[in-house]
Amino acid sequence: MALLRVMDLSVEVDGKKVLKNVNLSIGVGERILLLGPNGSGKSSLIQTIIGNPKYKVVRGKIFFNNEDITALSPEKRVSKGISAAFQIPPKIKGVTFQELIKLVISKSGRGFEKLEEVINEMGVNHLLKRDLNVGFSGGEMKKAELFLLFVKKPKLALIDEPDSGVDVENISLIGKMLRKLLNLDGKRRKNSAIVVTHTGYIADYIEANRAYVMLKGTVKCYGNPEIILKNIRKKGFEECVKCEYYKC
Amino acid sequence: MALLRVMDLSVEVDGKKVLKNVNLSIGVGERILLLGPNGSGKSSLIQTIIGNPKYKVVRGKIFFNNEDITALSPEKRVSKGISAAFQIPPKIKGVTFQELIKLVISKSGRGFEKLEEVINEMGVNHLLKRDLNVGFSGGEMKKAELFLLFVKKPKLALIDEPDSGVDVENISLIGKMLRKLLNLDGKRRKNSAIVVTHTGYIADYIEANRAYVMLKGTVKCYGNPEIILKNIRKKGFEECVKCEYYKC
Amino acid sequence: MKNVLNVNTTSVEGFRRKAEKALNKPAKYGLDLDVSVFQSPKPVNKPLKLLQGSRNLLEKVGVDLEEKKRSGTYYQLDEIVGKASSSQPGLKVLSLNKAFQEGVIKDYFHKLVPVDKDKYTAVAALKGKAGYVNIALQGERIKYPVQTCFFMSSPNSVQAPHNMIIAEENSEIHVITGCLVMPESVGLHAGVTEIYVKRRAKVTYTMIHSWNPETHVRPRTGALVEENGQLIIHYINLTPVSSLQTAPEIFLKGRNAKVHLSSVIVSKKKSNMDVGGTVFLEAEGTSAEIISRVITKDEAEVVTRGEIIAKSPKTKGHIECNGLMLSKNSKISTIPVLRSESDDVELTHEAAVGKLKEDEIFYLTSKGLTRKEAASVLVRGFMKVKVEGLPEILSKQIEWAINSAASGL
Amino acid sequence: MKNVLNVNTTSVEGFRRKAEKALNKPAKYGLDLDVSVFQSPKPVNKPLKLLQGSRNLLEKVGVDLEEKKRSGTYYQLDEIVGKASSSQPGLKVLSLNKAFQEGVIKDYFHKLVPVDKDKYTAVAALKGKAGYVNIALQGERIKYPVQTCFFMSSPNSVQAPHNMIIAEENSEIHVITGCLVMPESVGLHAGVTEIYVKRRAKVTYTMIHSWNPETHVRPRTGALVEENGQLIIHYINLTPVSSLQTAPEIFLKGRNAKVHLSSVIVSKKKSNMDVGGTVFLEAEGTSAEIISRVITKDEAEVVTRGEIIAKSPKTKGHIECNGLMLSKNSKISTIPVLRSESDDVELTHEAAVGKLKEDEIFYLTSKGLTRKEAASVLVRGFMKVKVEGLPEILSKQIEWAINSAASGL
Repeated sequence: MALLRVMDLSVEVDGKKVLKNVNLSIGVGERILLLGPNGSGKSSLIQTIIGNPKYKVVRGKIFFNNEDITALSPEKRVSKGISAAFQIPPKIKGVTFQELIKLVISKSGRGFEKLEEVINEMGVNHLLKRDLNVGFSGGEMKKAELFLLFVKKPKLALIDEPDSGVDVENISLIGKMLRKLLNLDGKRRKNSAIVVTHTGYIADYIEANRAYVMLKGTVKCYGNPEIILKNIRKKGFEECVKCEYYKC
Repeated sequence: MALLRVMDLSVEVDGKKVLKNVNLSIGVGERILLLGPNGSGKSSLIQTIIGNPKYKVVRGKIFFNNEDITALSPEKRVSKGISAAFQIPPKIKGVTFQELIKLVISKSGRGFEKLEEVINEMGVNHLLKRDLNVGFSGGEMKKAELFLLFVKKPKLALIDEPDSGVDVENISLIGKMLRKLLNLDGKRRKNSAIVVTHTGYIADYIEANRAYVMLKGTVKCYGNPEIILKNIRKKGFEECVKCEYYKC
Repeated sequence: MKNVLNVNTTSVEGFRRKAEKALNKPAKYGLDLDVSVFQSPKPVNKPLKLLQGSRNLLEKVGVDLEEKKRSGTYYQLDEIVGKASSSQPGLKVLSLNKAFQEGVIKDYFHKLVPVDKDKYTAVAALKGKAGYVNIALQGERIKYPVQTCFFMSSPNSVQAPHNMIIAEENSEIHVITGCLVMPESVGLHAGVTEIYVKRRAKVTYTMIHSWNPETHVRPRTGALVEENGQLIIHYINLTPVSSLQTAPEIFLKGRNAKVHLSSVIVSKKKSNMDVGGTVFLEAEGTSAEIISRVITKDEAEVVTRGEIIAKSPKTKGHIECNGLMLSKNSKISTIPVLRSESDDVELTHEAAVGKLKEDEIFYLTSKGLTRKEAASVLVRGFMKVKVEGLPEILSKQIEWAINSAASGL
Repeated sequence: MKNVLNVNTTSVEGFRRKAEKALNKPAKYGLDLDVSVFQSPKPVNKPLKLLQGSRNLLEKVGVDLEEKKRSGTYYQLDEIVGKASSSQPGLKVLSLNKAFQEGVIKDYFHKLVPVDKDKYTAVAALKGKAGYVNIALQGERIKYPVQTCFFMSSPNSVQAPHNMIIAEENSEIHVITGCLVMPESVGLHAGVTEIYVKRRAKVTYTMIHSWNPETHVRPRTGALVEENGQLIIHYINLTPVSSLQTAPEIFLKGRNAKVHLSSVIVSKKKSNMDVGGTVFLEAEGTSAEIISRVITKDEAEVVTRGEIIAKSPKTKGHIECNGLMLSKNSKISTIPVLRSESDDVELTHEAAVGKLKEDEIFYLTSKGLTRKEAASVLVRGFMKVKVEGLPEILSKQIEWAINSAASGL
């Protein structure tokens, strides 16, 4: 069963088209990689799925659990089980990371067990009293976003470039956070996620079922993540999508 | 013969010690990796070698070609054959990348053959008319710095984190730029370089002779780059330097 | 003990003459008022009862009647000094009258705020009564704040205390001042405050004001900071006022002296406010920071000013003015002034006026908050100014005041 | 054809009366001058010879005597109109007198700059002579700039032309004005300029001034921009002056009208300058940008002002003031004003005053430049203001002027 289905989606920002006829679906327990160069529409797709009002859907639909969510507010989508970790979250002065964690937990209507333990494990302790993302390094910003996902435990996690601007030590930490978040080492069913990556470094960790390649606002092809990543590394994106085997 | 020899170097910035009793040397034609976590002193060492006046040498000496250069101005060091690519170069409004290229070439006293060809090859064409580093992406900043090194053709290149904030396509491009810069595929003698890296991604390209690991302002150990990188990836920096085999 | 006192009986005749000449001199900024309509207040009946009946209001402006975690207390009802006491040996908390009697302030009185600065200092000198004098003796670090409180209850009257804070060398003192007005009363508050920070001393001066829509407020503050001294002034106004104009003048006279001046202004209804501050960097290594956060609602109008004048080398100054407009009929102006008279300076300024940012609201809704919750989180965050060096107890007090104000927006 | 004309013979008696009443009205900003000491200039001998002898100076301020790549030329020596001609059918370049005769400006004259604004507009109206009127006809996009030049040579005189630029709907016009003074002469330049940008029209107005240390300059400029119109004013002053004060007032009256106002000021010797500009955002979607770059040397003193008043929703404004001090005896003040009278606005301001940044100098020396070369590169870079929409030919002219000024620093 498809958990999320994006059908023929075209999207505009300030009257400029950023997505064109995008089709994509992800099943329960699946993880997909979204690959593509800068400006290819990866982040636009994430923003549209989570419901950023700047991204106007001019055509097509988004279904989550077979329900049309195209017109829902972001907080409604969150309450249905979608959550996103942003590539570049805004810096918000005067609001600490800790305050936001508390708010997110209180909104989810249930407590969060072993919060302190998880805070230590994820290495976000030193960020708690700081203003949200203000002066955070690349890696700290990613960790904070992932931690908030963790608190939320969504059915579908949208994770935008968890590995960009992150150093070698933290890549593996973030990889481990992702595995835990997606329940990849547990016995229960794995969680679903769409993971955007530029670098592919994080790919090893998430055991993706498929990789989609985006170019110029649309999904060009999809297929085996390892083969596609190898091709991109060798030939670049433009060449990669010329490959006949994985046309959409 | 050692091209550069750093002897018992201690350095302060605004009265705060940033380097303590650092020893390091690099031979003609050698390339070394400088590894270590944030704040371990890697960039401080690069800044001190190139002659940043903020970095006050309070102990020890730097020799280049057996000449004591500890007290020379940056431009004198450059004229002797040292050049640096900065991790985060300043953004300078009103001065275009192109203008700086011209100035650097004119100062080197000789022309630069096939400039346009190299510009195209390095993919910095679109940066030429833009203000230096203003609005450059991580990758663009690195490319611009490396291009300026290229124009300079130094005997010793100091390259600070060429791979941080760079996406997968550009890592390989930057790797290729580095190989060309260091003459790794040519028949003549290879050029010398100190390459700082956080992530290690660039390590594959530069065929380093040794890796040095820095921690808390000093060089802790050095040895085979591959083994050291592997250890760091597995155990982190703190654990890695506990290893008995590579003590300084 | 009769606590009604008149400053002028103890000051020289010269002050009175100067003041009389300045009675028609308008202030540089702010709405011009006819000060002749305000009278000396009538005596209050049962002042203690009045105070205790206003416990909630007092708490809001940081006054703790039990004096827990306070090193001293001064309070004044209209013209009556209710209390002036210190619980610390190194700290003097005196009424102005007492301080004159003890001879401890004659070198300081009206040295920083001229009596003829404008009609408000003039009316303060001629009609004003009482005020506090807080002195931290040499080397004494007074841990808990001194709390001071001015309560206005008599209609159509002027309350104009003359206050002084003197921190001797190497001392530290925290003063928290709450000013409030009985809801029904119209009046003019025009206090004079002079602050002396000696070498290596530190003064923090926190004002939390709760006026009413009929009050006019014209405080006049001057401060002098000596070598390695540090002054923090944090001003918070959370309730509507008829008109308010204040612009402390701070002179950094000694090397490496520092000042931080911040204002958090919530302006509602038809409030007219003009809030600023001028810092003179008069010695090498001095630095100043002027921060303001202004929120307007309804038909309020606020002008924020800030002025840093660098007269010496190796000086630094930064002004930051942020305005958040929560109604389309309110008005905000920011007028920062940077002036350099030396080349080796770093003066910067940033300002932004507008409404809540859509991308921030969206971000918070994408974490599950409703738009309204997101807006409220952002408004509260907007009002928070980080003040390095403020004791925990004061930071908490301020946070509490801000949260209570934000919840009404 | 006798070109000496007096504006006032063609204007109604009302202007004269108003002007006479304002002769003692000081300007809001800047040094106050006694305007009675300046006389109408004496006639010039051999004006053309004088012009041709000043070819180098003229080039510096953007005047090309060969008129290559120019669509029209106006020049004036003291009170004499030397030339007023257009080489384009869609463009009129007239002397003010001629424009009155043709009846094309009566609806515009003194509508944006009141004749009694201050003593300088008054003296301009009473003693001033001539001026240009440049009109781009409807739908005409005039590719090359109109060059205009004011040359002062007669000592102790006042030069006060009244200029107008009118861009009819859908038209585009570029005007470049060079003002210069013979080195030996003392005088007052107090020109009035009124600019009308109609719907969807675009005007760029570039001034490059080369005064001398004895000149006083008080230009008075007003502009009105209609729906989707665009105005760019770029002011460059590169030489010392005795005193200068200017602050154009720009009214964005039509939806989505835009203005960019920038000033590059190099102030040397004992120059006293006060340079600003006020923009009124009076319609939805209007936006303004005010940029200034000030370099001071010697004992020069510069005040930069900028004011954006947002009166409508969906408006944007940005002020940026950067000051670079190259001597410790010079002075820079920045006084930006942002005022919002609507909540849906984005007003921002940034300012920085100081000396060259050590990290940037180091960076350039680490690329092989000497400290001196690095400083010179940074000074040149500091003066460059990116002005979107300025034609290449003007950008080049400005760059050339800036480079020649920077090389003297």
